[in-house]
Amino acid sequence: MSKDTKMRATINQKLTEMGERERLKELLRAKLTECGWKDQMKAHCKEVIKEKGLEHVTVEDLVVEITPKGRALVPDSVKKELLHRIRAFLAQHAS
Amino acid sequence: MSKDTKMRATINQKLTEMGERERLKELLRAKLTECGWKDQMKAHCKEVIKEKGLEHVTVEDLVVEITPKGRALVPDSVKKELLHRIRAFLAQHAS
Amino acid sequence: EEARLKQEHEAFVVQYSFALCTELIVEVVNETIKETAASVIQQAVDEKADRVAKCTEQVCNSLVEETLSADVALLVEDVLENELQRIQKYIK
Repeated sequence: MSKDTKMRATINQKLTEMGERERLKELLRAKLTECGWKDQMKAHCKEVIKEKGLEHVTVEDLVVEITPKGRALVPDSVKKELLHRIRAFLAQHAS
Repeated sequence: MSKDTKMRATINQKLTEMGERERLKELLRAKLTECGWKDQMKAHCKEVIKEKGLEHVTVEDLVVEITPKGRALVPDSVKKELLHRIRAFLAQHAS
Repeated sequence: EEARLKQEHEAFVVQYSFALCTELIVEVVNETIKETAASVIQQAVDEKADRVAKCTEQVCNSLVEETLSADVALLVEDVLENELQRIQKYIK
């Protein structure tokens, strides 16, 4: 196992064991709702359905279609805040 | 003060004043790098860190651990060259 | 007397040069080992800090990605169901 893989596994283990991983996901969800990401995604989804016709789209098609936009629309400030929280958590629980 | 002690003090003073002491040390440093001794020391330091873990090693620990090996690994050829340079200086200045 | 003095001087030179040689080697070896140990430790500390920073960022990205995949799927299912209900209502 490479040093990087080991390190990532250790970080993930710490986050998971102490429930921080779930808390971080919740924080991310809250931030995405707060910044309008969810509404934008819903609107985009409806556009695609309208464009292709409801009878021609599946859940999988839609997921593939809108995921890149979803990724791009996550504000940098949200990513930064998340990273900051992870760093603070690791610094607090450094062994 | 015995004759030898006096002479030693005089030569030591000359060595320092004429900058020969520093030059000899420089020569020795250069030779130790050139012959790979310094790289061996680096590698040995890394081994100790790997073995004990970075968080459990201080500079002092490493120094204590690798100094005996460091002294033993100075090549005879380097010692001989240094001795030769010292003798040449003495021949010129210790009459 | 001259020969004796010469012999004494030679003996002194031999002894002194050996002593100086040993002294210089001990000095340089000690200094170099201390410098090397400090620099190797510093390098290891820096490398570890870089690795922690890089891996933390990767973990953060994977966490975002994981949350997005789950949420996008839920969101799509939700929108599709709403659209279907809307059409069914319209047909009725």
